[in-house]
Amino acid sequence: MARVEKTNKLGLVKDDYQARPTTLCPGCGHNSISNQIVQSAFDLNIAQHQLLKMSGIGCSSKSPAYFLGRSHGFNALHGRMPSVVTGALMANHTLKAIAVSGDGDTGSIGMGQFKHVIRRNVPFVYIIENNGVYGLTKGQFSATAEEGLELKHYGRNEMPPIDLVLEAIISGATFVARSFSGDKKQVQALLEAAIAHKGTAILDIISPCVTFNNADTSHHSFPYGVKHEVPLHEIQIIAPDFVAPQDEIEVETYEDGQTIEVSMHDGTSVLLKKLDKDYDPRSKAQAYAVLEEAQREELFLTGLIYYEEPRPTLPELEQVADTPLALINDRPSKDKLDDIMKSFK
Amino acid sequence: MARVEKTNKLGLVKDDYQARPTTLCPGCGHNSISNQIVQSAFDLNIAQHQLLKMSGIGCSSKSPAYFLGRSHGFNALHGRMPSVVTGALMANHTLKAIAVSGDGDTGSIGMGQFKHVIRRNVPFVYIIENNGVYGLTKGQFSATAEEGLELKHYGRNEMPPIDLVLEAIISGATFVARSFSGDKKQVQALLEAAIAHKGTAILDIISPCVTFNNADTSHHSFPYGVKHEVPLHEIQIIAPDFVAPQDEIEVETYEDGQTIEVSMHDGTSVLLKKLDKDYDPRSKAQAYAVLEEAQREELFLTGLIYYEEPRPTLPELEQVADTPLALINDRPSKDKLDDIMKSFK
Amino acid sequence: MAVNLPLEQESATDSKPIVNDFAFSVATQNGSGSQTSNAVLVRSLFNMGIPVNGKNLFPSNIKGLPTWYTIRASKDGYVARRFTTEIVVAYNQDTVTEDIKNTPPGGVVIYRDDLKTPPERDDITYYPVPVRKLMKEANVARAFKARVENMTYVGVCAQLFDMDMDVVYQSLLDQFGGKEKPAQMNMDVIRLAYDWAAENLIKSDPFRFETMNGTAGKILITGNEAAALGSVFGGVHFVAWYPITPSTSVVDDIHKYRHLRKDDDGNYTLAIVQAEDELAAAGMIIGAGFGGARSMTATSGPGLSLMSEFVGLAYFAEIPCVFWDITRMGPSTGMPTRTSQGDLLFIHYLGHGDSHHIVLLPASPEEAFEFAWRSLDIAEEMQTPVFVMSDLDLGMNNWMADPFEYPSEPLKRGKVLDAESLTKFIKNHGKWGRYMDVDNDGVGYRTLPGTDHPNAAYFARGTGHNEMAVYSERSEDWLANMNRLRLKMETAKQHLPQNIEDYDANKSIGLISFGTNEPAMVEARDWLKNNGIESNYLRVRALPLSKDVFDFINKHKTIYVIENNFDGQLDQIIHMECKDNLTHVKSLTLGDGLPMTARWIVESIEEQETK
Amino acid sequence: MAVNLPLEQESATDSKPIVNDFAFSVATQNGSGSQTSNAVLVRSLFNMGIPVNGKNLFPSNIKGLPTWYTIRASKDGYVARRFTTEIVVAYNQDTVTEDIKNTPPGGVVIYRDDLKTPPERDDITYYPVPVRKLMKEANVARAFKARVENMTYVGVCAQLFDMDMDVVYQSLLDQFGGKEKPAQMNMDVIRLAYDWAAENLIKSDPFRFETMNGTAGKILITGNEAAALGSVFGGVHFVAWYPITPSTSVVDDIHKYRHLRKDDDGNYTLAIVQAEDELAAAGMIIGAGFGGARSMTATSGPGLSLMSEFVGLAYFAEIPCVFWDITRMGPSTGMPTRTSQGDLLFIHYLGHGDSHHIVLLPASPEEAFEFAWRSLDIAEEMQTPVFVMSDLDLGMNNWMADPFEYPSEPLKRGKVLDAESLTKFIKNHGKWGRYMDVDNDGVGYRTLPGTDHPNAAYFARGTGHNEMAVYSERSEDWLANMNRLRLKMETAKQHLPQNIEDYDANKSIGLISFGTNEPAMVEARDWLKNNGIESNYLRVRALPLSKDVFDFINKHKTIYVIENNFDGQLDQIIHMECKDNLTHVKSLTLGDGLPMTARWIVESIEEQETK
Ligand SMILES: Cc1ncc(C[n+]2csc(CCOP(=O)(O)OP(=O)(O)O)c2C)c(N)n1
Ligand SMILES: Cc1ncc(C[n+]2csc(CCOP(=O)(O)OP(=O)(O)O)c2C)c(N)n1
Ligand code: SF4
Ligand code: SF4
Ligand SMILES: [Mg+2]
Ligand SMILES: [Mg+2]
Repeated sequence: MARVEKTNKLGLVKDDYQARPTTLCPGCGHNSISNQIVQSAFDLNIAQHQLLKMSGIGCSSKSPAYFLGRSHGFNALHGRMPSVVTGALMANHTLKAIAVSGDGDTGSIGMGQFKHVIRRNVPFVYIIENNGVYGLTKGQFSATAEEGLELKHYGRNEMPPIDLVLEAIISGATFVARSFSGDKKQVQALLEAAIAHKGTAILDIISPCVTFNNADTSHHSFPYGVKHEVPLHEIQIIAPDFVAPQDEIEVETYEDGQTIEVSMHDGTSVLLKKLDKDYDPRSKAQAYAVLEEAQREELFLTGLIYYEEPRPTLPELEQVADTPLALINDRPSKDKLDDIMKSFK
Repeated sequence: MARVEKTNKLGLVKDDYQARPTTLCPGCGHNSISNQIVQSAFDLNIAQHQLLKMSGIGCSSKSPAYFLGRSHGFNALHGRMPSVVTGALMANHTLKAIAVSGDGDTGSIGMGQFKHVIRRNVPFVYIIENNGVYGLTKGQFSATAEEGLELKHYGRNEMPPIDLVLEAIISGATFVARSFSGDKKQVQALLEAAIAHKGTAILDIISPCVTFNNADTSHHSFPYGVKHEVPLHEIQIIAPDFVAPQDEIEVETYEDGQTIEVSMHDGTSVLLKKLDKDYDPRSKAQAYAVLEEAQREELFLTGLIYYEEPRPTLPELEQVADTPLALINDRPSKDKLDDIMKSFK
Repeated sequence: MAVNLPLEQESATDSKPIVNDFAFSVATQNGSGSQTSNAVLVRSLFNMGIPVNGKNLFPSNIKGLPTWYTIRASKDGYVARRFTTEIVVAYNQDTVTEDIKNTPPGGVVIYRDDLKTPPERDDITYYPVPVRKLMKEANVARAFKARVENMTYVGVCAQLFDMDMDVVYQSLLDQFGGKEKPAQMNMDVIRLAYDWAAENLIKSDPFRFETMNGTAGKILITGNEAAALGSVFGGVHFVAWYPITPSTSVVDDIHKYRHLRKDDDGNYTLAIVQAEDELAAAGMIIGAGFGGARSMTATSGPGLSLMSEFVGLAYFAEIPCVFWDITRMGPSTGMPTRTSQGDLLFIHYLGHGDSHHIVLLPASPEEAFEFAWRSLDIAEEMQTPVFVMSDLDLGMNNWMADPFEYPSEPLKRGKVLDAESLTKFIKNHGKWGRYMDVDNDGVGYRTLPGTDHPNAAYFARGTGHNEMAVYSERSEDWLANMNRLRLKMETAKQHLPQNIEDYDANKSIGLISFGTNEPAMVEARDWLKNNGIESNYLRVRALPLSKDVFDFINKHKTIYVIENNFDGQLDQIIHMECKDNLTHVKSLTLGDGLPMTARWIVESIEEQETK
Repeated sequence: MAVNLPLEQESATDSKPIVNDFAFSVATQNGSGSQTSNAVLVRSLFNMGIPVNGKNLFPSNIKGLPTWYTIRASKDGYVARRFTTEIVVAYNQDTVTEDIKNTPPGGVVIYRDDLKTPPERDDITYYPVPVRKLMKEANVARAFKARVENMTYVGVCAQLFDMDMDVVYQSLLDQFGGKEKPAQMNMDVIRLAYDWAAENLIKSDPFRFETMNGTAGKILITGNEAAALGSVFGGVHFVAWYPITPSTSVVDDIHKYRHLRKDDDGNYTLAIVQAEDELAAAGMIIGAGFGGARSMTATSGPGLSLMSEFVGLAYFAEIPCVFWDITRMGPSTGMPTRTSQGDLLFIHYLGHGDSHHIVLLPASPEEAFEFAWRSLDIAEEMQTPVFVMSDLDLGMNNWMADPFEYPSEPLKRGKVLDAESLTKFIKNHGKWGRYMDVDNDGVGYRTLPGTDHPNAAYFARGTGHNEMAVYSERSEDWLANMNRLRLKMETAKQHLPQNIEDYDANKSIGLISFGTNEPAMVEARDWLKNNGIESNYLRVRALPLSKDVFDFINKHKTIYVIENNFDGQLDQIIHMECKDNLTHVKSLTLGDGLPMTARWIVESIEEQETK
């Protein structure tokens, strides 16, 4: 913090990637994620005007006001961010978008849009800041709360949790990861890969609500996450024009046969160092199996769960012009209208 | 048809289970399903006043007007049948309900309610009459249409299809089947098991739209279904107080080791005679695997895909009184109010 | 236009020939192919130069239920729905009894001879058609027989009422997009029936057609196709939608003309997305509007209800986007295939909290086209959602129209700052804030995402905000914003289509109406005049109401507000917005699901005036 | 009540003691525990017999943003929000400058001595409180220190303004549900501050409290809790909801009292389901209403917008169910923690097509309780959705009230036929149809699913239907149904809470208002009277408007319609529904997010009257 101010390739300091001060609770997991977004954007030399920040409604969805102050943003409606992102990116498909949602915003009211935006493969980073509760409305169970969770005002949760990673995969997402807001290194690596991905990239990040759901035993609490997180792999991103600033991880430390290299469309490589499991995120069958096991055994597995060579994105399918639609300023000619009118006579 | 009118245990003839004449297109798959519902209700000696018919909006959703004329029914809103069923069954949890939806009704506008009604385990039979198109609005692609399907007015479908069976399983459904409206025997067996099931029972029945999506190559067409259907098993239902009227299938014909017996809560047995695959519907991992394979290989597998001993239903979780709530006619006593008022002084 | 009253109330039993001034009702089954035969009838009359309308009264069903098609020919150019139809074509067993019962005295019934018909009436003329026999003779492949059966009544009508067979063939060709093979197959059946009728039927009714010059230069088109064309020529970039009757063909037709929006690389400058529901469709066009695209959707009542929350967001975050409501009969799912003007009040104030929306009210295909491109301009100029409320009658029926005029101006994109003009703005005003009102017209300057300027970004939101678009819970900020929005709506009035007024200071009765009541209004005024009741007329073309409406009201002794909904919603809006003494304003409403007729207007006003 | 004007406009600089007639504003941080300290202050005054209100002005945030709490003590029983607050407790660095600026001359500022404050004003009295020092001395475990800091101002106020310390302790105990340990811990801090103030502060302001007898028999309760109790005592069976501020505590409190709805087996006769969104919540209560249960939901603007389509279905299929709208500030997400009456117009006509809804408008906890149980009766009697529109001010603030009266009648379940009565009905009327209007009141007889009778079943739907509930597209059926629904709304008026009128034929000014403006209206009328402007008053308690409103309007020379929204929505509804000459009806609106004050009303009317 007290270091000399470092500038990135755009000549910006990290502070230039900040925005208004957070109004979330001190210690809220969402704040760490905002910080990771700032860090990643700085590291990746992102030109902020080429990025959109989008969100729904919730504590999580407030957070885009607290990062990337030079990016256009839209704090939309509860559960409806995906449709708004879709439209915004159709208006200008040359932009990137980072969207933030909550588990209530995505898993409850937003379930339909979540599934369908993935199906359309709208190219953006979809972050779910998952805390198992409705923070902003003061601590009701969300649809990702584990069965048996007890909360102060709302008693015991009797419903089985929704697994948003599994949901994303079966909806056709080509980049799906789970992480933990306390695991900054992993969050940042995944973020960087997700931004490079050409398609909907889903990041389900367990992000504790320190005010309403932070008991040691709660599956979405900070202590639980620290204690139980099992990363499937260590992740290192090797971008064609980018060297990761965290010099702690070195490519060489990964031994042969111990890594999986996932090459992305834009030349970025995601290097996964196997840890506990012999897990290849490029197999849907393995993904189903490992998630089924995680669910059954209540394991908190993190990492890049599923990756697939991306399908065409929605703007591609629609054969959208290279120039952003927003900047097209013409109408068909008068001749064309006259011809059509003749056909009606 | 020209037989002597048979009566069931309630002294009713099959005709007593009919309702208004169908206004769907002649040959529509939905009509066969209506007929199977009539047949099953007759066979199962169902007292129609103990059953609810519910639906959303669509050709499929119109069909409850064409069966079980002595049951109360509610033709609700597009995509919103699940919530209406939930309320109706909470008002009177002693009733059974058969609900009909379409692939548009469930997979598009209704995705959220579909997932959440399953999560709550509202005990009813949820039939999706799946034809890959919007029938009533004249032939747009639905979310279950296969990639590459070509339709007269709407060109080529570029989106991957949603698999509603997979969706149902990951949402926590405890009875999930797929069938084909042309396979009357199987539809009827599944219906009977589903009615006996204590929990949300999902039947995804491919039900051709002969007007808008019936080309030989279309995955939801009649010719395709007839040609490609691969039943996972033959099904026979043995109810404690019921002998199946289709005497063609006999229990004895199933050899040892060739059958799986799934015992249901109310004493009904579902006997599955293995066919091609060695498939046990009581394994979620197997269900994922077989559905993943079906998707990858474009197989049309039918049968009981997943079964699980049912979790508590929503009325049970809510500890609802034995008497239907609708019939409770009292308020708390005056003493209680006075006590409470004292506490506010 | 010469005042020549329709014969609705007279009986047609005298033998004087009635030429080019009567109506048909064709009763068939939905999905039986009668759409084509009816279209051929309409187009043939049109091509004979006879002013005509055709209105489809169809069930919410794909195949098999009764459907009626009414065709009116009017040498005087009246194209409103006719209350009575002199010629009844009864081709449906399910309705034949009622169809014959509804035939006016002196009328004609043309019916399939294999229908069981009620006992014969002696005040009408019957012409049975031996459909089966004719079809047996017809040289048509088995698979097609059912589909072309209905051509038999075309042939019979052509013979009985003197239609030009060349014109009929030409109309068939048009109908099949110039493809001769199917046209010929159908023509054979028509010819067969025509010849049979010539030999076997004895003409004993007074009705006939005669070529005239009443449609020269005109086109026949549906309002939905006009809306689609207007949108494409209005430079729309992005359409998101969810299918719903009767709006579906708006987007289908945009698809049809999408090829007009290709750039030099052959890529599209117009994208169309079928959303998973109306909430998503609304969200998408709002996102696109925020992103700087001209965006629109088309829906009907139920979809509109679902969009309520999003419309409130667009209003409050000030996002340009266009909503077409092709109204059908509500409340609720209602009658999806019947027309109505019942969403007016709901649209105008759509959303919780204090909100108001611009609503354009087209009355014809010309206006559907014009309002389509203008709505995109207005939305961007006013930075707000704009609604266009058409209806099933305009949207799905073919209307006679003048060829559309090419938009007179280039696209108006409203106040958008690019990097350069933003720099200038900041220089002039010290700073830029998304909702600063430097022009005192209530409209701020916006920037688009992607603008390469360190100060270009802002955070759009539906929450309370100050002029810098920063979240605020301060009462002053809230009120300042609401006051600016009110001013903006005032400004908007200058950008909206002007109302159309026919005023003469000598008349004390004023009629106010809007939308597709127009043809009935025109006819009814002539009729009333003939009956001694003269009236002025103002047709409202946009909400919020402008001052001329209130002036018009104040200049009359009696005002009738005439509309096709149950509650009299325009009348309600007038009362809400004009706080003058309105005791002389009377509401006349219908709302039976059908297009309005002149007769109903005339009767309603006469009843009031003679009270 | 003696007319004794509030001192709002006078300065309080003279030294005459001001007793039980001034207001506090306490500025703290959200989430800092100030809810408890403020509640203790309010409850202590209440327990001293002083009429009091407490209003929480909090941000849409969980922790850390500025929040204000205003407390008004009024010996005359005025419980409206006060425009000015004489005593300012400034405990928040972020707002201290503005808080001090807003203190009226003669006022008092009590502030944490570690805040950076602006230069001292000499027209107000300052009392610094050494919070850190006191907390160091306090015998409180480290973990709790931050949470009890705010008790220091309670102690200081108690000392400065003469509050009874036994009463304060009792209030603390109440606050902690009788638990002595936390009460004692907090009391220690209060006592410490109290003693410190006694020794160190020199009282130099005129404000003080004195025990009186103004709250005997009263209770203090929020409107949401009253609504919850009313619903539970109204026999509600089924609640479905989705959390949204400020309605959440309605359902939380129903949960709290759910134990009152157990049967002999210990099972519940009331089920509560948290839905996945408001669409589902609406669908569930409609399903439950259809199934025969008394059902309800609670929501606010955005949720209401989402429910639009379902509300239309309930209206048209005639399903009983109750919707509570605890309004907050819209349009859109707006200001979730600010109050408003801005949903009135939207609710009353909610849904596309021609629809209208019953809306009850409670003004007090007593009415929230009563309308809660009555709404369930009305919904079942009228077979239609019933809305209760409360607001954040009533819903989330503590109000003084009389203890609630136990419902005087047994549950009214409306016209429901069981198997036996259905047989009788068929005998009498030849047949039974769900929508037959045999009583000529527009209300049919319904059967519940589960009724063991071969003719009991019907098919509910949102599509057009005839009286047998069979699908119909006939205009006659549609119009008959719409006319019956209109008649039903007329019938409903007799079942709704009557408006409350204070009328005297000698007065020519009439005031009309509704809901939580009531306390400000009461105070303003006294104030106006004192200033020579006498007025009559009608408080609307339900929509659709009944005839007495129009009679009241017609009996006055000037009418003011006073409401807390931007557009004057009640005024708009009056204009829509009453077609008399209304040029003398004037709309006064506020809509700044805060509860209405008497001062604003007085000023607004005086401005008009002196024009
Ligand atoms: C339509 C609508 N319904 C309800 C709300 C109230 N609301 C605001 S945030 C929220 C839940 C947020 O939960 P989540 O998405 O998990 O975000 P978190 O606060 O936990 O980060 C709800 C229900 C709303 N704003 N809009
Ligand atoms: C809110 C709303 N949007 C759109 C419609 C129009 N609509 C009626 S049915 C339907 C699709 C039905 O498709 P599906 O559920 O697959 O049923 P099918 O007709 O194919 O059996 C649509 C979009 C509607 N009734 N309500
Ligand atoms: S309430 Fe929970 S989710 Fe919301 S800001 Fe506080 S800690 Fe974060
Ligand atoms: S359109 Fe298709 S789905 Fe609808 S009734 Fe006809 S065949 Fe069935
Ligand atoms: Mg959450
Ligand atoms: Mg379908």
